Amino acid sequence: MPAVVDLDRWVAAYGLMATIRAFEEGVNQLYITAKMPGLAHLYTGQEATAVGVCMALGPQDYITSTHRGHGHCLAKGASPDRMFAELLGKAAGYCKGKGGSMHIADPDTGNLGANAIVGGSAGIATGAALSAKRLGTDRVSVCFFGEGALGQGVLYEVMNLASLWALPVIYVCENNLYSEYTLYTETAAGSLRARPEAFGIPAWEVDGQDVRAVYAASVEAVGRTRRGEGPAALFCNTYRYYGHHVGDINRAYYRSKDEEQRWRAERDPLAILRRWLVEDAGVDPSVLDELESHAQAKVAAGMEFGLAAPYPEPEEVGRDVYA
Amino acid sequence: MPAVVDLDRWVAAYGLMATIRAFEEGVNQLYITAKMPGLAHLYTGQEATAVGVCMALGPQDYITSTHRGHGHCLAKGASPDRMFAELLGKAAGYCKGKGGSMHIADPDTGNLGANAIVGGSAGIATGAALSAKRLGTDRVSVCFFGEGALGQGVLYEVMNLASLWALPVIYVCENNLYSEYTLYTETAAGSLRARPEAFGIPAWEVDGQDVRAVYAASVEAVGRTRRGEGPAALFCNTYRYYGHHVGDINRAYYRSKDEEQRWRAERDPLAILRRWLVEDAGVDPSVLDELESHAQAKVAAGMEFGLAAPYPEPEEVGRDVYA
Amino acid sequence: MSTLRTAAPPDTEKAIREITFAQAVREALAEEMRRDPRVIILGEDVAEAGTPFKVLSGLVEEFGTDRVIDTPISEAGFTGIAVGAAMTGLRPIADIMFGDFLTLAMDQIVNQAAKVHYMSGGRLSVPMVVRATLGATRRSAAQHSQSLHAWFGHVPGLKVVLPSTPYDAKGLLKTAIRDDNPVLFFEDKLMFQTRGPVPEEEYTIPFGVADLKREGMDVTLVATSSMVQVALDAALLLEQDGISAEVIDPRTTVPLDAGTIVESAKKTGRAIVVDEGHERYGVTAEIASVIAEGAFYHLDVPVRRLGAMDVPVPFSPVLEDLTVPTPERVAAEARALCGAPRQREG
Amino acid sequence: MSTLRTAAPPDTEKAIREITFAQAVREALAEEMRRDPRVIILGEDVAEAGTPFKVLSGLVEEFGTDRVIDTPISEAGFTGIAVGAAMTGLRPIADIMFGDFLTLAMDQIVNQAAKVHYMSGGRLSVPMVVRATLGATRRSAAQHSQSLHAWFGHVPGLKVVLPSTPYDAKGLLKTAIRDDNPVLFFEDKLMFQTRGPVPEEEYTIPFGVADLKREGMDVTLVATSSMVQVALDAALLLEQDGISAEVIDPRTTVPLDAGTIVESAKKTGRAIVVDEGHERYGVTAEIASVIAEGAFYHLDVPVRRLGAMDVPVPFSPVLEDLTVPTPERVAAEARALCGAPRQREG
Ligand SMILES: Cc1ncc(C[n+]2csc(CCOP(=O)(O)OP(=O)(O)O)c2C)c(N)n1
Ligand SMILES: Cc1ncc(C[n+]2csc(CCOP(=O)(O)OP(=O)(O)O)c2C)c(N)n1
Ligand SMILES: [Mg+2]
Ligand SMILES: [Mg+2]
Repeated sequence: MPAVVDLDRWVAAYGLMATIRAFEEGVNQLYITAKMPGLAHLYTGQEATAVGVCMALGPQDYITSTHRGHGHCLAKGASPDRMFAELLGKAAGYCKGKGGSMHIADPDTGNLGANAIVGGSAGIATGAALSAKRLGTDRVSVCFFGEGALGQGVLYEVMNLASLWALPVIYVCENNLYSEYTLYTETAAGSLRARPEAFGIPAWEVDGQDVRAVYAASVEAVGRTRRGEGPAALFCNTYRYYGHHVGDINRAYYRSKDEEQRWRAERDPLAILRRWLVEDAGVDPSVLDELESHAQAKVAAGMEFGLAAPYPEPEEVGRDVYA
Repeated sequence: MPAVVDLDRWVAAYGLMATIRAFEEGVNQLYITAKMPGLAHLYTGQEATAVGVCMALGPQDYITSTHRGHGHCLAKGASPDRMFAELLGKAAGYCKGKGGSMHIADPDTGNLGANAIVGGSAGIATGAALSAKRLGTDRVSVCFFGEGALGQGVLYEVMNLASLWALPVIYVCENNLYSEYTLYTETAAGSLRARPEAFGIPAWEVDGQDVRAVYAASVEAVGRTRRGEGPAALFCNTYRYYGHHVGDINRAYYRSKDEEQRWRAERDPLAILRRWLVEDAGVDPSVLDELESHAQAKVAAGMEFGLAAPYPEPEEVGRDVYA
Repeated sequence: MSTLRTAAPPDTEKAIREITFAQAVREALAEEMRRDPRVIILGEDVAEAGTPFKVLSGLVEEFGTDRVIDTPISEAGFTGIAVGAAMTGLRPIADIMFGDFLTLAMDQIVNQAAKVHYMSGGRLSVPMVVRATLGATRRSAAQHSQSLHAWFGHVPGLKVVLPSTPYDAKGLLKTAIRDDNPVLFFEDKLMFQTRGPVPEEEYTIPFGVADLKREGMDVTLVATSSMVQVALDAALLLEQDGISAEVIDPRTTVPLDAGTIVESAKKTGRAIVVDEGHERYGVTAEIASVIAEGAFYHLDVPVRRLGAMDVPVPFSPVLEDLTVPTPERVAAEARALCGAPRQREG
Repeated sequence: MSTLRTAAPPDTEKAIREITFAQAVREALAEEMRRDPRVIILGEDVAEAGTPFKVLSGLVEEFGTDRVIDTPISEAGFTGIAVGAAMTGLRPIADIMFGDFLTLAMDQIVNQAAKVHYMSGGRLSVPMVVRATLGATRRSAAQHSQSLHAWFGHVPGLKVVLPSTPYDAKGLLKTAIRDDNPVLFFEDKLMFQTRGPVPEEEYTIPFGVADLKREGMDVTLVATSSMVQVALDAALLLEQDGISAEVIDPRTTVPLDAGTIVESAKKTGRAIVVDEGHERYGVTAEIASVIAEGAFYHLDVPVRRLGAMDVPVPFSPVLEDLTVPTPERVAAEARALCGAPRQREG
């Protein structure tokens, strides 16, 4: 009975978004308590995008991710324990600790990797779509990127190619308004969605804080693409709650506390979904509370695992340079 | 009296187009007779574009050119003798013979250089526009490129920047249908003019074989740009009569003799201008015939100069590496 | 040394047919594409045109446009697509028409292809080949004449191949295509029409095995790609002066067969390294320092380096010809090392 | 040698103030921007943010957004614009946040900026500076930790600067901005907060003049950028073993002060070259071969090279720390060269 199926789906989506939220809180704690090497770029506030898009994908579908990639990684099916291990540089990490936050990859769940080069994964995602087409699988490939990547020419090179060859790739732009410390209007001229459209790629623009809207658009885009009708583009309007990275504490010079507050108060993706589940779908709030505490518990356990896990052996430094 | 002024302008334009035509015939002869080192990419057939655009520019304005750059170079004011010397690797060449056909530059006439990297001069032209704006001159900068350069991402990077900063640069795309041996529809998805437009850059599309149409659009684009209203784009539909380069003799596998014949017979830029001058503007054909023989004589003399000119001294090889 | 013997064309009674370097490359591609349907080619004008050098002529007719794929002028784009395709089940060959255009794909090659295997802890790999060209003296000027292979030797995760004969080209390219790592394969534009013996039978040539192109006693000439023939011609000139030159071709600069190179230098006590890349911070520096360290106690004279002159490649033939090592210059350097009198001018 | 003396902070009675490497860079930029209105800065988050490293903080307040210009994330685009601006009357400084991103601008730097002057027969020039960073051990992993300066030394037409102290950074950057050629200026990310003496008075430091950072008799340590302090620390360790190490900092790898380096090696008879770029086909190869050739008859032992390990930079701290030369490793190599017993472990 679809209605129920649907309900389960949205309840599960809530749990997944809560897990991402809890995971990033954990990462921030690790940073603040100086337990994590280096920096990390938190996904908090953008949960609905990763979850809404990945809900429309199958486990065999591919994604490529960014420096702000923990949400994509979890949404595609990775588990917090090995992710924490990776962020902490431990041997049990998804990449043996060699990649870290900016390079987490998990081929088993179709995640071809985060990328520390802005726009750097556009070619990889498009190439994965070429493989899908040549090998005759029905896989689709999703390229997640921030609006800052719209400055990189390679994005347009591969959009042109994907359109020419009708490749099953979907370009998902998460417009969280800022690239580092600069508002997107200062770095992007003209119209964002006109760019893929200029290459003959249809584009959808959605409220990135409403997971149901993101999912609906993704289903359309994925369906079209999987049917062999060529690439699609999706623009999700969203916001990052924290700084560009965990160390970006004083942000007043590029955005106001008030702006941050308004997004948290009025546009929070979990609150928006919760309201709909409770008020429109009649879900008992306690169900959602339970999902949240479950998410927190899972994340806490994952962090424990990561902290307790051993570092790689020194010999590992010379391994995996060549296959 | 404008009408007359206009007439002089078009008669002069005819002479310039005839000079470019004659120059390229000369280059082809040098190749066929094995007197020229390397290869050259002939501009024959596209004369109306370089001439129509450069007529709308002042001597102080900048252009950047391409591997198919002889026409741009002449249209901006360079003279055949030193150009031939350059193509022949002689010390008297515009670049002391160090640049050759693909790198001819003549700062005195505002030509910042041909470029052997497709799309390679987009940054240079845009940077020259930045200089004009910062230094408060009213110079504009024109970036000539073939439609093949639309495949290069850097073009979109600089279009975005030029639009954001309202730089006085005009992107002139000469669509001669082919990039090397491939029809543009096989390498360009979507709409060509939608690309600059996506970055907020207005675009004109004109018949590149009609120098008056090219000029009219250029005057509009240049005027707007010089007034500080930002960059513009111009798409000129044209055709190259010869092969991709002088050595590209057997072309049947990528375009038909019939197609070539039709362009030469029906769409020749000199014939189109001549018809208008004679039939609509009442110019005596002998005037134009004289311009042609004068052009041929100038080119012949220039070739003589180039052939007779000495090669650079061996010490030159180590000079000009650093300023 | 057996390592060296593996490199020479197999001894056989019946005369070995001669084909051009371009044909050898084409045969390697065709054989591997027949053997493995996952192998595809991406590049500008690679299909009907068979590239401006006609190296690929005929491949699209056999394998179709699904596997021999024309791209727009988008070096970064199609190289990046090749990386992603390699990570997901294909074995792409990206065709970079002129090595100079590698500058446009450096992020894809260096930050992506070279590092994916390591960054993923070995869980992903990038079995791709980047075919590119090198070499000057074609009157193509500064942006179409560079030999940039040294850069890639500096990047862990990449392998770098520099064939100098049709035989080596075929055997090394087949190995490159079967390798599970990103391999940069450089072809000398001027060598495409060079003919040489290439057996009909299937063979491959392992990476990291230098080839003894000529045996000698007095001086070791280590030469790569286009410079191997220059070194062999120099050896003939030296023979007339009674100087016996040994010519060693590393064939791959990564991995580098340091052992064979150093052993030869120990034997002769004199070494010259010749490479068409610019001399400064180039391949000659690495190999010369490997020799200087490894053969330190056996060298009679300092190792000499001969790379391309450190100037952008000029168009004018009279200047361009001064920038690349010639047999005469190599021979002159060798005579100087051997203390033999330099030949009289003219 | 007088060339060396010019490099040291001028002898003066009053104590010289100490400022950080970042402040020294900022001062150089501010002074040159005041002196010459044609100097502009282009880059990502260079204005209000003053770059993620805060090196440029305050400049936009003084010079405005017309001269300190934020760009989109378009390394190729804004570097290309800098090239064109430099050809037409401005003196741009392109800010490449992480040296790893130079891979995106290689065509603009190598095919355009480096060659315009030569290709135009000297009629055009490109007076621009590319400021970039290098250095690992910041836990930034493989795409934010590379030291790619060796590549640019291989490209004629470019100059390459590697300051190792606040004093050198200021003097060399002012020289770079006044140079009429494209200059690659590399700053070690870990050095930004390092303090050192920098006089108030105006000064510049010429390119191609190595600096004697420490005088010694037994072994020459040639070190660049981040490795200069490593070499100095190694020298202290060696002192305890009675080994006197000389530390030479080339400061610019193009032009390279081969004379000073070779003279030192002749004096000590032993040399180690230390650079944070990967060892293979890197800066250590060029300098080691220059020494091996120039000091051939004076060397007691082979020249040793110490570069970064030839692996992509791993994220995990326990692995990353193994990839970069340390004072202990440099000292151990030096002891080996000097035949002194290695220190007992632990
Ligand atoms: C090629 C490149 N240039 C610059 C950077 C430095 N950098 C890291 S993240 C970032 C901003 C990215 O903004 P956006 O794409 O909108 O993603 P967001 O951080 O907002 O998620 C920049 C400039 C980089 N990593 N790669
Ligand atoms: C970056 C780069 N890639 C490839 C080439 C080889 N190439 C030279 S001209 C050309 C075709 C250019 O076509 P177009 O831009 O339409 O100019 P046209 O030749 O038609 O005038 C190509 C692919 C090049 N010079 N530069
Ligand atoms: Mg953003
Ligand atoms: Mg064309």
